[in-house]
Amino acid sequence: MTELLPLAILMTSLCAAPIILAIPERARTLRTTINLTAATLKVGLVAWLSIAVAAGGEFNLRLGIAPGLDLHLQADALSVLFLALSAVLWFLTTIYAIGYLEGGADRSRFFGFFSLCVAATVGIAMAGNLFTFLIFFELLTLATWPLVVHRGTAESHRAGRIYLAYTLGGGLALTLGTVWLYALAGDVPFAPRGVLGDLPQTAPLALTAIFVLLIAGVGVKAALFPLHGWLPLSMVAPAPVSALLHAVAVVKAGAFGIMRIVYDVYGVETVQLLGLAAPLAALAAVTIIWGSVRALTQDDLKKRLAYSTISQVSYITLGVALLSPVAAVGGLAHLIHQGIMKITLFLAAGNFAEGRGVKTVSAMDGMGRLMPGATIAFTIGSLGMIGVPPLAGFVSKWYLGSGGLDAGQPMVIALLAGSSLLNAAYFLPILYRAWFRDPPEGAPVKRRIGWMLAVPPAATAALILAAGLLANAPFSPLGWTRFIVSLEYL
Amino acid sequence: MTSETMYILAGVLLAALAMHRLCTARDALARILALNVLSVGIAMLMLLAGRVAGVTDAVPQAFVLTGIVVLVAVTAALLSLAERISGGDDD
Amino acid sequence: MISLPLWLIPAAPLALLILLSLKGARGAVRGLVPFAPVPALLAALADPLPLPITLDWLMLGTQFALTDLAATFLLFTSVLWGLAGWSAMRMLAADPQRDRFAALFLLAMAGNLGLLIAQDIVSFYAFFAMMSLASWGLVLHGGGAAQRRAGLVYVVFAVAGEVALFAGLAFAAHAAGGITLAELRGSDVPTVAAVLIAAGLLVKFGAVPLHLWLPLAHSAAPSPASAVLSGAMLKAGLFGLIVLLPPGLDPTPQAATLLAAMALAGLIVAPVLGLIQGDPKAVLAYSSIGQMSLMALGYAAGLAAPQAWPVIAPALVLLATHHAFSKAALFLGVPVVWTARPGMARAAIIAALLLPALALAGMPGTSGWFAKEALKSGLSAAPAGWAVWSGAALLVGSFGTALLMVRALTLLSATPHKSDIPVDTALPWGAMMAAVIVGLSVSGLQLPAQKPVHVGDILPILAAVLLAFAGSAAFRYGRIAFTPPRPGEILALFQREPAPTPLLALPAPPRSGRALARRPKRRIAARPEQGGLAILTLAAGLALVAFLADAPPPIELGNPSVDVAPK
Amino acid sequence: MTQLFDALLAVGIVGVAVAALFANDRFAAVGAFMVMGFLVALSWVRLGAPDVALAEAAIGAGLTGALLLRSARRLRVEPKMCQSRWSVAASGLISIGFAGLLYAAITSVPTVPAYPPLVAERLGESGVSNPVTAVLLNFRAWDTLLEIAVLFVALVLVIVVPVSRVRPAPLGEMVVPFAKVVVPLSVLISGHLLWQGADAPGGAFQAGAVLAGGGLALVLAGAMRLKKPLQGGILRATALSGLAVFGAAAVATAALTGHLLGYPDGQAKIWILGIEAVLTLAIAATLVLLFHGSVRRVPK
Amino acid sequence: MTEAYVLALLPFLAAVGAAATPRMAAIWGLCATLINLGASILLAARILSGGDMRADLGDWPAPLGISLVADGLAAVMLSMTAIVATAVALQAMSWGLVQPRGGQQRSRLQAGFWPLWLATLGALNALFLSGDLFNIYVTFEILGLSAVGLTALTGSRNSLRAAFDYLAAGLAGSLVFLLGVALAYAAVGRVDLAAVPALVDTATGRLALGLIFAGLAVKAALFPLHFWMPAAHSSAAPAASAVLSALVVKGALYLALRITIEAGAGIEVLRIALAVLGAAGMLWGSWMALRAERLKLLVAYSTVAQIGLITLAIGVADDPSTSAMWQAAALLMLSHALAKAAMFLAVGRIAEELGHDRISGLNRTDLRPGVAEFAFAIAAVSLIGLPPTAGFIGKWLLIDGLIDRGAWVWIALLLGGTALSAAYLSRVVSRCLRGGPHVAPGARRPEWRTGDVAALGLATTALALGLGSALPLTLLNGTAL
Repeated sequence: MTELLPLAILMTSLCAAPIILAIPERARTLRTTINLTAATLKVGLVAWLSIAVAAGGEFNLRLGIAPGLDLHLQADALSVLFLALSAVLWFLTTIYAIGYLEGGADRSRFFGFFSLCVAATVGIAMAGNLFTFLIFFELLTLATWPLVVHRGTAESHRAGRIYLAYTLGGGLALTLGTVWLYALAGDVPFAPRGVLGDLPQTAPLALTAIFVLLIAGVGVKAALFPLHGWLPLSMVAPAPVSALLHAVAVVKAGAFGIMRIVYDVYGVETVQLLGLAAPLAALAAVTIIWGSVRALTQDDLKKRLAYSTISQVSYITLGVALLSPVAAVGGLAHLIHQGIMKITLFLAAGNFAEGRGVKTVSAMDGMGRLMPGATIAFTIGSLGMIGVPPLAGFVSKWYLGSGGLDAGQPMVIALLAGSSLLNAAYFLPILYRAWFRDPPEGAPVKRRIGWMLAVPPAATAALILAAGLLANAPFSPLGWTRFIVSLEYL
Repeated sequence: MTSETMYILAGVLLAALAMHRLCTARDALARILALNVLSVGIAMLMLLAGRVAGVTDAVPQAFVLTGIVVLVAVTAALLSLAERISGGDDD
Repeated sequence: MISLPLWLIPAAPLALLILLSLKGARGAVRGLVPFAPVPALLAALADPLPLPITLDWLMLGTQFALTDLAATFLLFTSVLWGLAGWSAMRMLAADPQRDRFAALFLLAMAGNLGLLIAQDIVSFYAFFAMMSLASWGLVLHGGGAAQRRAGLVYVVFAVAGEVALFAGLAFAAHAAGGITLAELRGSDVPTVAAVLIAAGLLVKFGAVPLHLWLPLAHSAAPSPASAVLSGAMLKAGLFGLIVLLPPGLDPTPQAATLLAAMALAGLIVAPVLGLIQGDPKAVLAYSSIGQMSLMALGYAAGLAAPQAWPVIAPALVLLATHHAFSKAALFLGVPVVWTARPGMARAAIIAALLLPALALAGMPGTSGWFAKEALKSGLSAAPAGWAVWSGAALLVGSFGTALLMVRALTLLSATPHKSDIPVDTALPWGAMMAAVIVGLSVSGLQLPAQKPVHVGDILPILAAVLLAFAGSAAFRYGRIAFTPPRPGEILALFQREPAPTPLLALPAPPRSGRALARRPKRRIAARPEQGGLAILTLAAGLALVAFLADAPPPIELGNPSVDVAPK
Repeated sequence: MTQLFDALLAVGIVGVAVAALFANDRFAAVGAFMVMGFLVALSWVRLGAPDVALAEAAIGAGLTGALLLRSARRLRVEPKMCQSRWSVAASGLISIGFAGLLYAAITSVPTVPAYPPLVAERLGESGVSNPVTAVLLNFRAWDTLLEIAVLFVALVLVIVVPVSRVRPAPLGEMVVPFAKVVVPLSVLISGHLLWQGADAPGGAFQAGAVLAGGGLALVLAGAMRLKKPLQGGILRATALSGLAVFGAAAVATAALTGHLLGYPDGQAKIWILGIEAVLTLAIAATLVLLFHGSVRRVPK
Repeated sequence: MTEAYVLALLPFLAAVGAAATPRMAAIWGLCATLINLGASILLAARILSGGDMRADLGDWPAPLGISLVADGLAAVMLSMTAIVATAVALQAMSWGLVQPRGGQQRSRLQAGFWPLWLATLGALNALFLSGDLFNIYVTFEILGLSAVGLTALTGSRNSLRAAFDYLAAGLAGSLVFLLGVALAYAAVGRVDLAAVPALVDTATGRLALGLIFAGLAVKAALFPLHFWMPAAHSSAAPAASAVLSALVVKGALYLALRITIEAGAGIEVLRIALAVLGAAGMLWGSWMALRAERLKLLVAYSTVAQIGLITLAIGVADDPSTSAMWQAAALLMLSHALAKAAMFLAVGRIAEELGHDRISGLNRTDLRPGVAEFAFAIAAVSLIGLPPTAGFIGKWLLIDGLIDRGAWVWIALLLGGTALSAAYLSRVVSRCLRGGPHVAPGARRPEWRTGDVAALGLATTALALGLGSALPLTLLNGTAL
């Protein structure tokens, strides 16, 4: 029974999706019930799985597709890390989305694809080989698209088109890389410290090319520097979408993919041998700075957050690319930390838009007085992003910095410092406006923010605090990532 | 030059002329005619291909016979369609 | 004696902060703000000092301990925060944003108190950052253009300082192989780490030229906030230097020289720039720069002559304590002056303020004098070259401070009456004055040996007073008009007239791909004969290709280097 | 002498074909086409393929010619558009090249047909002595079944694409005497062709075509009225019966012998004749219907 | 081989029945389709368990007689046809029932559709089973004629014109094919498929193959010879379009694949020529689809592109005797058939609801997106070849083989084609995802119809087929080489 846990986790959202899609628009209660049941169930199952994996359990499920091609679900420590993130945040965001879309149109479609997205994310988390990863990765692309264009405006359609162009293009690169690797190595399962055997010696050039293709493929979703153009545009989507998907699921899927490729396909030694880490790290560094610089000039709140995401997600890549255990801990922990921080920011931003119609930074004046709860959550998120201790962001930055030094790359410190400065430069003005400016004359439209909108950001803000304050506690994100890294680097 | 060679030449020429007509004619009837001529040319070639020592193979004969019947059916269909198109009025 | 768990020191203000989020409890919390540092005060006074504690689960593993040094700092810090809190709550009693102020005040307090007991890098840094960033809100509180500007400058410096500190600590921790301060002190801190840490701390310290934020912030913040900024938070920088970068076994002459140069610059710059300010709080701020420069000088001497450090350190602590109390008394006095209309009452208050002012100037018999004497004896242990000018520096310091005090009190006495400030802000000030007075007698006892009073000790003060009179007479009778410069020193040059800087406009959206969808109409198969031609051509082509292809050749698709052998 | 005759015939065929293809006048072209068909039939008789020759004369030249003549009047003449000379030249060149290629290919290898010995060997088992009929209805009866299916589909197509024109008036009294002669004659000839098909040139297709000629005469004389296209009628039922019976026979043979279209031992001739008889009628009916077309009444 | 007999004969008999009794045509059609489905599944199962099967019709062995050959490839094609046929039949029933036009028109459509459609089915089955080139020629004629009939069924001027062009081009193609058969006969003296390997040895034989491929290119609407196709496929009735696009062209593609498998390494040159044409077709079709203004035309051009892709797959496949790359082509055919049929059925429903099929007018404000649009989207996923569809697996196998050979140019072309297909299909899907301001509050939602079920079912099958690719691949693996 327990062996089927991964499948069950996948199915909670995969099965929910078509059911929700088929539910008539009017059946609000039914839809909400299914949504919440599935989300709750998934959190429970993921908790169960985490405990089982921590106890050393192994989960493998296979389905043959073609000779040499298996659909393979597995659950290892790294899977659990991502799973836990998506399950918990899915739960919170579902609550939020139900509140957010109250009275909106096409909710069945929205929640159907929403569930499908989570299914894809979960699938990515539990993919046991590159092929399975690819399948769920593409599924994620497809399932997200309807959410990006959900509003149906010309702008959102444009964003959707560009999103699709980027992600499908990335998908092609990933596919090519995957096929190539399969052609060279046969099945490519994910296993700690790589699976390529003596290929690095026999076919170094091909492996390098494949690495570039794979990274380009997942790099689109991870919004690595030249491939990041879709992310700010897709912010036209409703807030929960931006929150869960663009802050967490999609970009994290990309980052997670980079981890898998570096750690579990190539292995640290091979990456080092082929000299691929330094370019990747450089790319991540450029992205970190570039995203922040671009964020500075954005007046649209969500766009600013989006550019910030671009910058922050590359921390993860950086942590992976530095090839030092400590940096890896930082990168992996940032996977979680950035997720909860950015989702807090987006949910709060959604509340600003919903409650007061505020969508731009310049309209944030006095928001702290108008919507103190959301603003506090936003503040915590921003400070976390800047890396102010004792919030979650500090922990990852600290580990990244130490890891950079471990790897003999003191420039990482400079990078982190520069990035933190830039983070402060684009977040603090928002906080300043929100807290220290007077609200504009002529009270803006005020709409009631129900508990469904208020609680999730508060909860994630609390998580930010907890993840930072209790970083050293067992089962904290940091603790879990240390566990993972101990497996990858021996 | 044997008789067979002459007939082969005739067949080849029929086919080629018909092809040429098909490539230059716009008129429906001319095209249908060209297709029929092409078919005759091919039938000629097929019969001659099966001719060894003055005897014509029975199987290609059957092929040609079938071909003729098929072609008349298709021609009828083509003409019917062409007439309908020329008929002017539309639904 | 009650054994106090150390975590209670930062936890107390944080607990109040959490209570503040409950609407019903706000009134009570406002009343409790002055008592938030009580646990800290108790811990500082406890004998024996509370035991160190380790909280492994907290952050990256946290250790708290209260050293003797920290206890001294904690003493004046807690007193200052408590009285300033009292004052602030009185002064802002009618302010609609008082709860925001209270929250940030508590947060900064927690940070300031917490960093004194932190025994690991991470929590030290966390508390330090908490204090710095929360103070941003204190500076911004007034909401005017000056506050905005000061806030901007403050936050830029603070964040830059934080980042430098973070980077330095990261380097240091990597070199030390651990994050406890003990490990840090036990290792060789790399130069780059030391420089970065020092830079981060010196920003907070207000050392020239990293002081630019200081006058702006002090004059913009509400007076109680200025009191803690100047009295307590600047000292956190000093504390950090002493704790993180204590002078080691070997002298580090370059660092010492650099720091001494900065200190001397501060001693000169502070009075020069301070005198021309029009705002009494700005003048007081410049005097803080001067005083901090003295401490920097002491620390530099310690770096130059580590063997003298055991002598210098207590002197620095004494100087810090003295400055904290005196400066806080002056700042807290500012709103009290405002409550009084010009007249006897105001004169009395100004007269009372003379006491901390004279103490700051080093009037013999005051705590200032004792502190300076202690410092002087410390400096005497410095390398030979130093003695020549360190004495002069101290003289200049005293002279400058005295000038600044005169200027400050003069300006203060001329400030307009503000009726919206409650009269009872005088109570915390009174308490502060009492602490200063107690300090006058107590501080002297701590010195190992009584020092004789030299004439030279009073001379700078007298000279300053005379010069001030002469100056004011010259201005009055010479009809010299003097407009105080805009605050901000060189930063003022960069300030544009229309203050609010608009955010950049959104970039133009990228081109859309719609053009693809448009096309002219075309009839399909309009020319059927072309289809026939196509068929013929292709058939002939394929036939020819096939006909001419001799034996089946081995065909290589794509890459010619890969040979595909036909089977 | 024979060679000269063959040469003349070949030249004649090509010449008439050129006329058929390139004549400006439609009726002349169709006429030339019919002449070409008869010449080709003649040549095939020369080549020892009388079955095919018969079929070409009756169906290829006769019926197709009749169909083309029918349509020649009805089809709108496409307005002439100036052809690009280049495309004409290209087409000509390619055609010439293609012809050369074909000629080279077909004469480059001596053909060794695999069939004659096999046919000779198996003819005895086939139940008929005319090898062409044996191939058509026994050895490769599946081809023939599908061929009937082609006719069937063409019929359906012609029915579902009704032509919007008033029903053609019968040619009337003038044709009746002609029909009186032709119809019985066609019945007779087709019966003969059908019967002799087993042993000598002839068979269902030729017989059907001849019968269809008679039928057309009847139709043109107005003696036979075709009902509404969809509602059936004897003619339609007959036309459909061809595929139905052939298919049913195939099912029956499969049931009897386990081989689709494998006639039971010794009964091949009966089966073949039976099928041919039905096919003759069906083919005739189909061809008549194909000629007549499906007419949609234009509402007045 | 009973199943094979049923497959080959039953549709024709049912067609006659449907033509003879127009009122019961739909019942004939449905019954025949369902039996056909059952028979094809049984046949596939039998081949899976017992290997290839072969039957000499009338017990006359080839080359004199005609053999029916049922191997894995044939079984896959037959099953594909049967599945699509079932969906099409379902859709056609609803289409016939709800057609808004008058009763007589409707009955004519019904009466015409079923015999033609059943004949198409029969011809396809016969084609897939046939082991003789001349026999295949005859099946092509049935196929061509009935397909033309389906095109012309609606009776609109456009469809008639398209039908005429279709038939004329198809006939020309058939004749070229027949010429090829004649030359093949001239070269080796026989015309059964088993003679194909021998054809390679002589110039005449190769020329014959060249002509046969040229004929097939016309029938399959391969790139420069696709001129007749978009008009035909876009002007036919939805169910008919589905058949034409999904199945009819597959006949020719199947045969091309079959011949390349039989001919083996000997016709590399021809194969490469095919691959080049395929690549060109892929790009051209995609380009035209990108610019199409009408939905049906877009889908039809997408067929041009997909045919190009499949031809490319056939062309670049390694020598089939040594490599299994050709299976990619078969899988692509399968995937395309299911997806394209679903797409046309969906387009039919969309056009029915909207009253037109202009792409720019897809986002109407008074109509919510319906099931058909969803089905279209899923079908689009399959067509693009995104995982986990069968199209993806097909492309995977193809790229896998090409990588082994280092044929990067082809890979680039393939990926480019994929990207283009995503581009033009997303044009439509994006409009189907209308919402917000594009939908009025009281907008109605299209009702469920049988056609929706058919489209959705097919689309889902296409999607799920990727996960179940093991089944067709196992079947294909057994195909004799």
